Amino acid sequence: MSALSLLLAQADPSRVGVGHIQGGWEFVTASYVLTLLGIVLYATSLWVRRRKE
Amino acid sequence: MPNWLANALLILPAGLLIAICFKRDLIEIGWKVMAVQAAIMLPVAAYLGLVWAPPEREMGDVYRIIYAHVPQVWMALLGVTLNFGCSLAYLMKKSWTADALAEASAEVGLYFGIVGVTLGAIWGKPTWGVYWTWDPRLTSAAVMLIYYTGYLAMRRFTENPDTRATWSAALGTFGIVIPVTVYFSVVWMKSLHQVQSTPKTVDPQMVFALRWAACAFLCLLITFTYQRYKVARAALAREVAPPEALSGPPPSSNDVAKVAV
Amino acid sequence: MTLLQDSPATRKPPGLLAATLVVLRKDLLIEWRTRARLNALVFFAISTLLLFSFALGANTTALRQHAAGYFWLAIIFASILSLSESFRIEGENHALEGLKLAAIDARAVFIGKALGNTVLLWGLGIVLAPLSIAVFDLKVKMSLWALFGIIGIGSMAISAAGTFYSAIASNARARDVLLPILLFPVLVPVIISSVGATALIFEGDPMGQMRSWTGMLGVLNVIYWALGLVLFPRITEDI
Amino acid sequence: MAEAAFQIADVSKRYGPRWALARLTFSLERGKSLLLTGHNGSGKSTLLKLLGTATAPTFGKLTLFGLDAVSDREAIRRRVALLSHASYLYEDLTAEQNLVVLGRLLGVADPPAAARAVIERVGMTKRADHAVRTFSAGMRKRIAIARLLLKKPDLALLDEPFGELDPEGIAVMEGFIRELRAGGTTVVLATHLIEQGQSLTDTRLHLAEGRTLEAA
Repeated sequence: MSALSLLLAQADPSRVGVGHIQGGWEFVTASYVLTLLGIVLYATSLWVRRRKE
Repeated sequence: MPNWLANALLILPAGLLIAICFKRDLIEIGWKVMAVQAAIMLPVAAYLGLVWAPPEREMGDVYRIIYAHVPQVWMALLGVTLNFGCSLAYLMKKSWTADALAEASAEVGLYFGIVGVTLGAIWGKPTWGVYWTWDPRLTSAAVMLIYYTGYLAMRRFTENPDTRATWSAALGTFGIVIPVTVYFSVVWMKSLHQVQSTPKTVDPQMVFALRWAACAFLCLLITFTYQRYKVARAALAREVAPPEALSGPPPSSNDVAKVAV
Repeated sequence: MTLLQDSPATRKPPGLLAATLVVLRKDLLIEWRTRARLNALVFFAISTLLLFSFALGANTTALRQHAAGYFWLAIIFASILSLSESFRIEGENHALEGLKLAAIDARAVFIGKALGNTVLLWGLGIVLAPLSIAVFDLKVKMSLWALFGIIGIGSMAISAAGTFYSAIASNARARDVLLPILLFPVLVPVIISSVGATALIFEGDPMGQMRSWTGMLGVLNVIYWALGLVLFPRITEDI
Repeated sequence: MAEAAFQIADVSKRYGPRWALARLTFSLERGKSLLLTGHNGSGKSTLLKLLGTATAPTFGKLTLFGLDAVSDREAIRRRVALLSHASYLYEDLTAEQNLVVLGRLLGVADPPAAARAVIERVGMTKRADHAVRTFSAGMRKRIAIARLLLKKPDLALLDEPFGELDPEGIAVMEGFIRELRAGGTTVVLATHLIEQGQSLTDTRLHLAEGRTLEAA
């Protein structure tokens, strides 16, 4: 199954043919926030461990 | 935006790495330079990815996840490859530097891998309708995380530093099978994961934003790995006191720990 | 009393191959003397195989379709038991150190033990194969010998990697969790290719894909045996 | 000067963060025998394991019969036998099978015959065909001695050989040690039974906290 046919199956019926996924900003936001959170948390954990040594 | 600019961004980290090979002392300044470069480049990378790059034809704005997802997965693979290199180096010549760097690169690689795989799952929801598509690349990347969790667990569970170093070097060397599996899993199992597109077929703005993000995360990887290396090194220094510390006047009960054999 | 005309000076220590055979023979002898354990292993694999039907519901079509996968999963789960057992006996009374001090080549220990595990898994597969064919209602489109061959080379790959990881895991704390966590990830390509090849045996091979799966298994065997051979002496140095 | 059976030059051994042996220097002539004394954890067993090449020194140089303990390990292992706390026996094999495996690895001419001969020497013929799992601690010790006899080493390292033995067993063990010595084997004996040990050896090395306190 190709990626395209799956995409079409998932898309809103009225948009079939346009092939666009509209919106989805919440997923983008979630990704970037998660990345930021990861960096902050990991940096903090490294800083704490460096302090302990 | 010309691509030479994106390539030029790599000159600083690459140059620093080469310089450090010749002059070890540079590393203390070097990591700070990397930290600053990461701190400057990451917000810009977010701007480039979220605003500056145009929406994609098929996936609209959702595709912007790749500017966070792809570079972090690359960094995970880079960390694991670095771990392989250090493991091999340790097997050739016993060195605590190689051992500590192997530990650091495994953990940092694991960190980027966890974030990268999670973002991959988030990416799956709007594009394929489910978080987990059982896409071979996603799944094999997740399996890779399990392996390196096991690697770090083994290190935690082994008290003797010499044994721990040898075993983890062996695990790290054998572990090269796994990133190779991640890479080829798509070929072995017909998959819906995007086959890597070459820069030529994609909008140059997208290529530039991705390269910028990759460079930013590379600087972050170097910073994190070096800091983690310092932690590992300090722990080793505590465990592996040189025998000179034992020389001198008659033994007292606290200068040599009692040993059960 | 003197021991024949034997003295250390006149002894001829065995070469790599002979030493390998000593280890293999010893391992098989131990397996034979503890047949009860061996039986338990077979029944463990059989029960794994049967439990898939409960996990999936009694859906005959689905079970038949994925039979090759269930078959290999049963073997791989059982391999965890046999592999950790294989180094548990070496850990008792530090027997592995005893072998080492008898001036054995560590590579002989690796090849011997990995071959011993291969024989065990292969035997298990051969017992399990007809059973799977019966309970999953499979048709063997290609020959049964081809199936046994695939089980053989699949077992070799599992045993090579497994012997290496078991040597480490059995000497670390938390050994029972460590072995599967480390071993399963490297076995992913073995699972893909063995299941691929086995499925072709059951469903026929109109596209001629068999060669690529067996080729992949062959390459994996070369990689795992080579890595094990090089790394095993290092990891057993300090046990 | 007679050839040295072993030379320990500034050897330290670390187990994890603990130093089991710290900067030890000592050597022993061939044919002599050494009594190793010290409290539990003083490094006796570690020293014996190092001499037996069961483990390698962390720092320092160790030579046995003029061979380096790290690079010439294989050659040394053929000439040295270690009677350790661990019996090195496979629990699921019989006493005879255990010895046959060892005999094959050593390249003994007729492994089964040699195995039976040494089993007879240690008085275990009746139990030769029983699995080691069924043996008592004293019987395991006897089979462990049989392993040592089968090897016929130039250097015998005995770690607490009298432990787990009844008075009769101790007397038998003493006999074996005297016999080994008479046959020209260098013996290193670590034991808590100092008087017994002294009657069997020429020199004494007392270890405390991984260091020499006195060598007499």
